[in-house]
Amino acid sequence: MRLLEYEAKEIFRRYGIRTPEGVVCRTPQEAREAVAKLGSSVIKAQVPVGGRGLAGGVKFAESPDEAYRLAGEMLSKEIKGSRVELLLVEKKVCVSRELYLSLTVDRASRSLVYIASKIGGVEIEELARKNPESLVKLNTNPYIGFSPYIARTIASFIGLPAEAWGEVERILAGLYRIMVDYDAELVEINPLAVDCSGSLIALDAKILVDDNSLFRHPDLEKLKYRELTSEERSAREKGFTYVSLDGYIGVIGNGAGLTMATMDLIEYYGGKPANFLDVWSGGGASRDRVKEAVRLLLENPRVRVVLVNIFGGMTRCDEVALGVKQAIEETGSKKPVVVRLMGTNQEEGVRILREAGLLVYEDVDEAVRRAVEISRGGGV
Amino acid sequence: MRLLEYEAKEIFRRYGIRTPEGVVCRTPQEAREAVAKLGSSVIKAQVPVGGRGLAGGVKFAESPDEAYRLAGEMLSKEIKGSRVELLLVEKKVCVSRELYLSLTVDRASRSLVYIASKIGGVEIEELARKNPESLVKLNTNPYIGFSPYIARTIASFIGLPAEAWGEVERILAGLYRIMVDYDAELVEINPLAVDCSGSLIALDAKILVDDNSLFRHPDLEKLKYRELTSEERSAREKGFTYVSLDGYIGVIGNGAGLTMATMDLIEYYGGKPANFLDVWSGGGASRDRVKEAVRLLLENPRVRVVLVNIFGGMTRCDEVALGVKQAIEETGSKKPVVVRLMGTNQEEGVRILREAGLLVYEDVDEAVRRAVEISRGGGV
Amino acid sequence: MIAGKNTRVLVQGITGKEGSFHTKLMLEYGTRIVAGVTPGKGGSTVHGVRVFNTVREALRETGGVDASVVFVPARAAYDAVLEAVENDIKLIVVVTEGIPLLEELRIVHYAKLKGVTIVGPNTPGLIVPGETKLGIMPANYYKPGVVAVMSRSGTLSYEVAWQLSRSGLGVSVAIGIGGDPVTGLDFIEVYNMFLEDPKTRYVVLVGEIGGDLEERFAKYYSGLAEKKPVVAYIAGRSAPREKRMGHAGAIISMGLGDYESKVKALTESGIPVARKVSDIPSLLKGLGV
Amino acid sequence: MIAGKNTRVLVQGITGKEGSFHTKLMLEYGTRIVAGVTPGKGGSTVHGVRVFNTVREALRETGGVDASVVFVPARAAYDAVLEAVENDIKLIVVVTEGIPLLEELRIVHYAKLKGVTIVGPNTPGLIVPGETKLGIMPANYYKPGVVAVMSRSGTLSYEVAWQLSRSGLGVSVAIGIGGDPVTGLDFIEVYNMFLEDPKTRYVVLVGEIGGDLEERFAKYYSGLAEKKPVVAYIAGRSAPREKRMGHAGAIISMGLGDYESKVKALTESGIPVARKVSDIPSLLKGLGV
Repeated sequence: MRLLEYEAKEIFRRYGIRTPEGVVCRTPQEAREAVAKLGSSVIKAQVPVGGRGLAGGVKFAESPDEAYRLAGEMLSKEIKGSRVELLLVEKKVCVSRELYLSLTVDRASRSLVYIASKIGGVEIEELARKNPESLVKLNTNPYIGFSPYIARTIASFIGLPAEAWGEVERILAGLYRIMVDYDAELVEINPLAVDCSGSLIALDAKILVDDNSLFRHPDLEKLKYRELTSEERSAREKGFTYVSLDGYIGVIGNGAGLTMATMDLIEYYGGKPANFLDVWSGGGASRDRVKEAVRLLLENPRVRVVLVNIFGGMTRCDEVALGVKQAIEETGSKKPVVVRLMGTNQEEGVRILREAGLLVYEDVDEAVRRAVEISRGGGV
Repeated sequence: MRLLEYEAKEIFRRYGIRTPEGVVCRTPQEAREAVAKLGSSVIKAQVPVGGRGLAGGVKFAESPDEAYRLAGEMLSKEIKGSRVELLLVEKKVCVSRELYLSLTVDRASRSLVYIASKIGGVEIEELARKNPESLVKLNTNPYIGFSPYIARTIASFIGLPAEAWGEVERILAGLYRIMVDYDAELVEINPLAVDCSGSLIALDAKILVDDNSLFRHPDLEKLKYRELTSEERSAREKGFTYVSLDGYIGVIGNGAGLTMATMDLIEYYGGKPANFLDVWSGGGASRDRVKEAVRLLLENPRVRVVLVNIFGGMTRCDEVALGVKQAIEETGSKKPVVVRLMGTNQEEGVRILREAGLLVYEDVDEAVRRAVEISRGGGV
Repeated sequence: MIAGKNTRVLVQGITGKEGSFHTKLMLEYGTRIVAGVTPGKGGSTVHGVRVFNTVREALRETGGVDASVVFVPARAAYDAVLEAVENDIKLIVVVTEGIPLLEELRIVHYAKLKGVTIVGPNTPGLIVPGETKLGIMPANYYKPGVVAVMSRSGTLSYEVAWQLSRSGLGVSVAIGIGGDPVTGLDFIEVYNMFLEDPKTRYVVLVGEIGGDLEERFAKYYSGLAEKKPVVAYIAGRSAPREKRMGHAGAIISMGLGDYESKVKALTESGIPVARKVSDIPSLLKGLGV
Repeated sequence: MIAGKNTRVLVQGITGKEGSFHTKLMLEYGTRIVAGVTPGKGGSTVHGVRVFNTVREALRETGGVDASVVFVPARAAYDAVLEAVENDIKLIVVVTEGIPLLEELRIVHYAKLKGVTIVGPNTPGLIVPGETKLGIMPANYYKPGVVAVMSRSGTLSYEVAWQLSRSGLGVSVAIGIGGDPVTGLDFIEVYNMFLEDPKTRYVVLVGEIGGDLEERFAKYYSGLAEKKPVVAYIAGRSAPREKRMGHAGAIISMGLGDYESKVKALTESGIPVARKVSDIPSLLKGLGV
């Protein structure tokens, strides 16, 4: 889960990382008052997505009136699917240099990795592509995290004077403590500015919290669906891993890989998936979960046909079959449902579905081809 | 440095480890009042040495008057060279079982090690000898320290019911946090009692703090000479590693091993060392340090002859020679001084000492034999 | 191979719903499960397997094990795996899904330093058809054969195994490396095990979008002098960018991990990529072995 | 041997008083010091050796090193050694005395897991007479010869080396394992290095009271099929119990580590123990080689 900039900055300050003076605003009037108090400011849309600058989510205001106008424009926007409801108005900082700093997980070495760059304000992916020589990466043992040599190595690489090393040390130690205390996957300062007095200040702040650790952070857990569409949110609240897509064939699978492969196969045979829905959740797919999943898709108006693809490991096919059957009975939907069923108690599952008059296949290609046909108006 | 029991117990309580209700007393009257309040109690001398029980430092008092009497006796005692100035009066605990728990450093595996025993109240050395099957040792990575499986393993080994596992977990986690927060070498609870209600309670408490880490603990650092004799204390305050012995040949060496070997050689040739004094302290022995060391021994009435044995690595012989010479000049002492000098700038050092009329040797056996001879009344 | 008929197995979390269910299936398959652990349940039995409170007791009472399969719930899994590592179990299959990332990272990093092999977390485990199964895959879809399967996903690898089995090629060994961003094994390490395995003649890599495991494998593979031929399948061609598709591992970001990048890297290294799972057997046969 | 003529050496803490002094002596001895590190002093030189701010820069600019000698003060030593370990330096000689115990324990434990050899802490270092010196011992007392010396103490080992040198036996290599309770190497590990060294024909073990390093070595030695003969000397016969004699390591406690226990263990394993240092050469010669 991605924290909003202002939330991440609150945390930064608590860990001794300096950020610009700022005010969180909900209305153009609040933005006007903020700029009246702060002077020249930057107004930033608080949305849990990247790349908001290009999407008009970052503007400079020289006067309170300009702030009022810009805030009004921004608060009526949607940025990459997220409605803008909050703005962060921050006093403009005199900047002499922009840098990049982050701490994240390096999959390849199974380590934590500090990444720093002499160039800030650019997305790290782009930096890695265009200016790899501006970057330094330092792997560190995840039990150790920060040690002062890391700060010296980074400060020396970036070319900061020795007077600034202590500040770099405090910031990097802070990143590690934030990562541990908030179970973050990524803590990023981009850009980290050297201000005109030579001090370091975080102009932006990004914290991604590990979803698997949210149980330890009840205050964050309640925010966890905020970056989702309402359709996704209601599916997630039912416990499914769900992503909305723009097609018309509803997809239910067990396991992320199998569900993606099912979507891919729909495209291969010329159809368009309406969603990704993985019923799996650790302990296998129970009857009730399958029922809820099928209901969700039957009730989705974009969905012309529901394709269920279950290859059971922990999942038992008879339970799946009963879930599908009950969903259809309870909704009374006439929408066609195609089921591919393999695994534990397969015979019993097939029997239940056949008795309910559903299309059941063992071969996944056949099942997908049939679903695509139906979605194009082919008979059931 | 060893904390006193009551100091260690204060720390224990802060880390969630239960200890008996108690009062620290300085006078028999305070002990009387404490027992009047607590009822049947145990009175324990607060001295930084082990084995006080056999030395009369632990007594039970059933009544305030008995407490007054026992406290009076104890406060007039010296236990293993330590004057008893403080008593801990603790309410007697109803005990159903006594156990042993500690966390320390395992040299062989370069790990931390949790040690637990089904038998408590006995010294661990004796336990290891007599009841090794009552002990369990669990090594743990010093970056990880405690993890709950350690508590389960120990609790299960000791045979505590599952209801008590949570308590064991809290105590063992506490030992590790104490070790880290106080830079301890050893944190020990012996005995840890199961009280008559089945709860765990620390009847005694031992924390040894690493001397090399005292700079991080200014409140503890000021206590660091408390367990030394006054002679040792004044030498340590001058920065020497010093141990008083009961002989009459003053020994100064550089490096602990060489100084011990010099003592051993004195005994080999029939003499008795008066002390262990290592002038080394990291950066080699400077002129002033040598001067102070020689002065200290010249002024010690037990010392009949001073033997200086320097084999220089970081230490420069010319500096040593000047230090020895100045000490003699400044004290005006007529006590004989025998010097064995090897190492960096040796020729210059030898010249300085010969000019001052001192006995200088290259061969350590010769130097020691000469010092022993002189101590027995042989001429200089 | 990493495990076989004689591998002595411990099951951690054996009394839980999944642990107990899959212990039964593993025993039926012939896996030599010699002990189970569930704290507080010591003294009981599960499908005839003795249960202990701690790994230490289990090892003392049964004379040691070669591997552990972990079904312990996510919140306690770190501690359970650490317990196995510190008790010198050299192969640990972590079925558990949803372990906090930092705990996962720490235990995987530490196990690697200690020379302990972790399969997973979030893995269906491993199977050597006809010999042993340390995990949860439906064994009846794995017929003994000549193709080794390494996979990031669970159910999708069952599908692949089934296609191989019904095509007559069969499976020599299948290892799920796990669907999380951090895993004990990567494709390179698993492939090196397959190179040592006399029964394995071909390898199927089942990847998915996200991360750069496939790209790193492709690079490694292209530099090898001696190799066993590999066919790949990558799931997620139709998935949108920057959305997490179920697996924490399956997110495309940092300019890494999209479908095209993986297919390009694999193809350029001489690894054919199947457009659909059912094409895998014919691609393998087309390699002309 | 662990180091030789061609060993490329980094000095950490090179601009300090000790670091600079001993860099000069090492260079004079012929040690190939290729770089130094002192944070904030990058760009300067010490006796002609280039100084860098960080180990990473030193390695990049000089093409790598085989070993580092650390003179960094105790409070910063942990971080400096960690910096060397994480930059993959495989041999680290830690001269620094007085490092906090838990930091010492952590870094030594971690280095061992990573396969990095730490000599020390609190060691005079190591010398291969006539080839190289990574440390602070007075080299003129070490004549090339056939006896390897392993020691817990510093100056006492110089004394031993001198006795060997003037007796004509000479020193093939001398390693100070360090005087602290926790060290990177123990006598067993150092002895195994000596077994591999063609120049070494005899070994002298210089021990002292405290700990059980000598007892563990004796036990190990007695179980060896092929060995090079060992003579031991143990300091501290006259030291009282439960008093710390300078070295943090030299305290007798936990029923371990008294003089008699060590002498008994060594003698029973067939290792003669010299009553005084000057007896060592004749004991060696008495072994009749």
